[in-house]
Amino acid sequence: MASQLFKKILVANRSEIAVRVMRGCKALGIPTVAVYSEADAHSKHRMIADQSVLIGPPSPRESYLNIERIISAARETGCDALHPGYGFLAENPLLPKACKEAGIVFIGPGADAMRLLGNKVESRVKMADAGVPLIPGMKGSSADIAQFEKAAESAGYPVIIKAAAGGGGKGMRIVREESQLADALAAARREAMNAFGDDTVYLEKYLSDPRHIEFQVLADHHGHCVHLFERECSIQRRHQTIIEETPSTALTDELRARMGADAVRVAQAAGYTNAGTVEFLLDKSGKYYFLEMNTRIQVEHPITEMVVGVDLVVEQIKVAAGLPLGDHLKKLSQRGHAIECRIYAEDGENNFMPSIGTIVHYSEPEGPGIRVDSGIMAGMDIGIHYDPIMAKLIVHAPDRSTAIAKMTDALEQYKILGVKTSRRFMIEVLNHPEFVAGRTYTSFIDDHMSARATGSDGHVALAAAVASAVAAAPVKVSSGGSRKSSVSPWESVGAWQIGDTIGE
Amino acid sequence: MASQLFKKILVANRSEIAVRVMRGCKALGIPTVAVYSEADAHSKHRMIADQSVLIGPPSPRESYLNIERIISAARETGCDALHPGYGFLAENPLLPKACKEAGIVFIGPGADAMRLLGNKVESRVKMADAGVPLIPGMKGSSADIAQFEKAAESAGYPVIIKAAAGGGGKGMRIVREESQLADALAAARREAMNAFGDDTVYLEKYLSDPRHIEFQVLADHHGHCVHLFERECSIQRRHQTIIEETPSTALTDELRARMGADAVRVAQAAGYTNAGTVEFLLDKSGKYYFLEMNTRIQVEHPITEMVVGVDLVVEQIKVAAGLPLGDHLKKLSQRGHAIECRIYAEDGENNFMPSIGTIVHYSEPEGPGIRVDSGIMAGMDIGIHYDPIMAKLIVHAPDRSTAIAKMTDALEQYKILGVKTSRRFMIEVLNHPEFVAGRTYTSFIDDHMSARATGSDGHVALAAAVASAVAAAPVKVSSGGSRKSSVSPWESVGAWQIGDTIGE
Amino acid sequence: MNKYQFICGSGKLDTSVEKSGQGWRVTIGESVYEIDPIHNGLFAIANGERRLFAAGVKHKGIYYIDLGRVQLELTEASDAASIGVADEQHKVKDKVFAPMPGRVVKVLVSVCDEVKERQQLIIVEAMKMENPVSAPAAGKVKAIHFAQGDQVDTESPLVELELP
Amino acid sequence: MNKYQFICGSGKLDTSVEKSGQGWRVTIGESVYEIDPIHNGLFAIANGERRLFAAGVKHKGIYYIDLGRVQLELTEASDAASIGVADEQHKVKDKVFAPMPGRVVKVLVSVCDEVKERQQLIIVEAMKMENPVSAPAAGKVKAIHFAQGDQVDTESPLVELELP
Repeated sequence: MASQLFKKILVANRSEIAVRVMRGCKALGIPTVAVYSEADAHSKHRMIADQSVLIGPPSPRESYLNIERIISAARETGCDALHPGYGFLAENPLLPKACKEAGIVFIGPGADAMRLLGNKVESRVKMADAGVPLIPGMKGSSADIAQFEKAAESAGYPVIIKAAAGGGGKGMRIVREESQLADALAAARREAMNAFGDDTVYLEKYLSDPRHIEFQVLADHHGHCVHLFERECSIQRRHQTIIEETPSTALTDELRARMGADAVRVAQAAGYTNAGTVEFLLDKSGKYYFLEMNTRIQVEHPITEMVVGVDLVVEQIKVAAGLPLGDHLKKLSQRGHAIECRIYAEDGENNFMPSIGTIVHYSEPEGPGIRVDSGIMAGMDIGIHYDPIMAKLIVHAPDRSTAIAKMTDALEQYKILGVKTSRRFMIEVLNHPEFVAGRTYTSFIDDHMSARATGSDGHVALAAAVASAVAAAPVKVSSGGSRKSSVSPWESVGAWQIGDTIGE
Repeated sequence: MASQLFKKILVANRSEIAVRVMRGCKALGIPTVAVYSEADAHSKHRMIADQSVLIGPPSPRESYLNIERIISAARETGCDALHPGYGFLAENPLLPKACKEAGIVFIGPGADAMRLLGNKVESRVKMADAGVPLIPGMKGSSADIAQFEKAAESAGYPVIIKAAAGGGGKGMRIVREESQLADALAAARREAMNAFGDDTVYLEKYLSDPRHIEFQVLADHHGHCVHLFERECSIQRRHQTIIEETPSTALTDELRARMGADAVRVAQAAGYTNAGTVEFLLDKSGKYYFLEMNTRIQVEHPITEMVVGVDLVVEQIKVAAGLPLGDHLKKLSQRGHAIECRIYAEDGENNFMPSIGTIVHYSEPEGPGIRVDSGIMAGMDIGIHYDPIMAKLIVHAPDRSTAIAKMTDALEQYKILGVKTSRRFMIEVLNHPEFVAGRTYTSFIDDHMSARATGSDGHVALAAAVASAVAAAPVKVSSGGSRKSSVSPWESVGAWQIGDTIGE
Repeated sequence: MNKYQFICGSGKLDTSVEKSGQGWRVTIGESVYEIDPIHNGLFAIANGERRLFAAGVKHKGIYYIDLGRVQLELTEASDAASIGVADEQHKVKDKVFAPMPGRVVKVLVSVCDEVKERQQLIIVEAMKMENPVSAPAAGKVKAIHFAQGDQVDTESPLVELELP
Repeated sequence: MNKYQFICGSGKLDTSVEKSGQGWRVTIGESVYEIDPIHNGLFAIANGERRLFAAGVKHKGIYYIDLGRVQLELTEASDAASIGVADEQHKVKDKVFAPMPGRVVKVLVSVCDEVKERQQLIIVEAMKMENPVSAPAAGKVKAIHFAQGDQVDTESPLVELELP
């Protein structure tokens, strides 16, 4: 049975993705081990693991990026497999290498495929050879600014600078004229170094208003590779998606089939195994270009799971255990429409400025077709050490307009207090006539959302009314018992336990 | 767009099904009106509705069964449609009749089809004519015990007495020998009168160890009728299911196709529209018999939604609005495996004795493929007035063994304190070797679960450790501010707000 | 350090609690449990390598504890008397109570009947179901306080038995 | 009946609260809100026909309120001074603070520079992102208290401006 796949799996990550991976392990009956930094002693991913190991101080370099410490945690606890999640070490080829040396199965691609695809420069060359369409730009990187200037001129401004080791918008800069090039190059290198420990960057033509379309692929160790259709990730701020959906409104069945076939071609050209994502840009004329392949489970994988009906983490584990792709992966279809909203600790009313603080209230939305993948709980501190993603809200509905209505309802139901989020901003994006019409592209937010009204005067009276009820609610302290201090959370709150008189 | 279907929908029910129906309305952008009894002023279904109307005292007869009051609530609030949920008036033909007279669309079948199918005796005759296989038994009911004795003799003991207006195990009695017949008849009549206001009962042959298999059907007002595959509801206590799953391990594709076609035949013979469920008993030889058709949305509808990928409440509303069945309903397939566990307020360790009390802690399980349809919140009182169903836990996974593991995990994650439930009992059923092997039938619990050990000695020390932490946690009362009583829930609890000293 | 004595069923357990980081260290005999309160009654427990997610709440003197698979109710020995909880072994078995408020739909025994342990005595209807009330021990029916049709609560005994 | 005065942004609101059933009736001007506490900071609000589900919590003197689409933070006027919250219209705009602790990766202005409202002054890296810190109003840079590479918190001003 399934429980024989692995004895125990170490999840080398934190927050929502660590929690989600552990749920996949549980569904296969496999015990899990969490690793955590000193800042995460009270984190949700630690709480739900069967075991946990402290791996170091808050700084990622000394904890979640510390390969040696993570491998030894896996050894100490008797793990025979390791899942990297996304971010941190997920796309660092040294991790699968270290796993191999330690006799631990890495749940992800091999180090060679990861190294190739992780280098955006090398992989461009490889994919050009495989006949996959590419955006015009530099063939390789360079330390010389003159090379960048030349390439920019030949591709034509605007151009974009990207980190070779990059992803998620970090180390990325759009350059609209030559005078900005030097500054942008320096900033991109600095960010790339901070984010990936590697400041190699390259340059491409910047497409105007493209859609970002990616294909999920899954490849086993027996030569089978399938794609699980597309995700559209066009709604971006800071070059990072905040709303994803599938199916894309831009794809015809014919275009979907061609792009899917190219996605499989990319994976096969790279000798890829396990789950991965092939990213394309799609321009207005229906031409598409290979952007990069992400060699990890993606933040937005749940929308594929809901529409295609697979559990990608379960499939990752099965592939890593050496099983061939199951029959259910050979007759895949898309059913209904799914949308994901990323819940970051950031202020949607103030330029997405990161927000830190304590979560003083937390309650999740619920209902059919609503899924929350979260890494937080009431009482947690959101600090400065890690990526500000707190949770992902995913809805699935029969069609796109129902999915939009359901997501709107779910975002309104979702209560998070103490740190700021972009919930209101995302509700407004989802209900913007251009979004409803399916006309999404990567500059959507800049073009359509910058002039939005953010007033809330109509709500202040309502808020004051609720605050009054909060202020008026008296404490009920336990009356009996020998220990006057024994008041459980329950005894101090609750609609049915309010005293007869108010305050003073 | 979808929001044009109805102006406003009144949900003539309470608890989890009222909540779930309202979620379906929200997904279509339709505002909802809750009705509630005096006992339900703080109920969840009232809280999430856009409007609510008090319809009477706690007694169902004076509130949720009061057609006149419900219709006038719909009129007062400007509703143009009404959804009955399940139970209460859901299968009472007087409700669609009253709706029609008031110019309100009833979201369910027509009164005639409902009346026919609601009468188990008449519908048996009709379905016999339509060529649907039936269990041997009485052709009609009778007030005369001699008729029951005669029918029992001809069918052969054991026999079963059922309420003509029945469903859900109420007014049902198995009779193994003639000497028990009179008592059983009286008890069944009494229960039927209490539950349905009609004490008509009839008698059938009792099949030994059958499986209970039902088919979901959906029929529009344009002559289209489809089935959405089966649900197996064999795990029963008190003749009422507590665990349901789909697909059934007992059906081959061929048998599934035959039964599905017969289900559609039943619906068509009855002139049925909207969502309904055709119930069959399946014996060990693969023979199946029509049992009854339920003319409502079923408690267990979510497992169909997860495996077939439809939203049945959304489809019900569309059908009621006069739309033809959508194209997505014409190419249906089953994907993965779903299980539902019903969370009743009853003691799984003590013969499923109903349990009343206040819910002093409530936290729901979460994760991919886990769905909770609940009608409760922390702080609610579970009283004696209504059916003790509190929530339904549904999981969806690629295959049956993964679904069992996921449900086990979800039941363990699900925390409900203050009233008893059968969570532990259900975990043990799900992991019983006979269940794992798929050998389920209606007497499964009697045969396999009666000798289970229910000790918990190994857990007492753990429980005492947690209790110690509860006892030791001091209150932190707000220190500042002008109002000494202003302590929010937050300020008295939380891992990060514990004082420095303990107790006394 | 705080010390508690808890009663669970027929057993008693002594615990001692001290603060440990942001949570508690509880010692019971040889076993040590590290307990982190999370929020709103949820706790993470570590006992050696084992970790568990639990819920615990005190309500009207009873500690309700959910350990995932098993739910238990405990009382503090010092509270037990005042809130009317007796040790299991001393529980009075000669009075039979309804499990919940409801209506008597059938009385199955008469005064002076000899009854066996678990024999059904009375059927109470509540929550739309018929719930049998059984004898907690073998004995002889001494008194029946309600008749068919009566509304009953959980406070007054339905039946009194004379135990052998 | 209790009376409160709340500050939200630049506005002030007077409310009066009285008990109503199991919840509260709040009056603000002509409007009446019926508020039912549910549990753990959740509230159901009715204002005439409208119903709304909200969350509200007081934490360190601030009332955090979630109304579904909109989240707001309020303070009681009587608390405002003691917890250091000033009315919006009197907010000091001549000191610029970091929005969160982090590291200065770039200083974009020099002392004596004239800056426009919203002009970027300093870039602080935190949470793996570069976050620009902008001028709250037009003015002249009077002092810069941190240099590239410095760790900064949210308590000490990064930049001081001379407002016209």
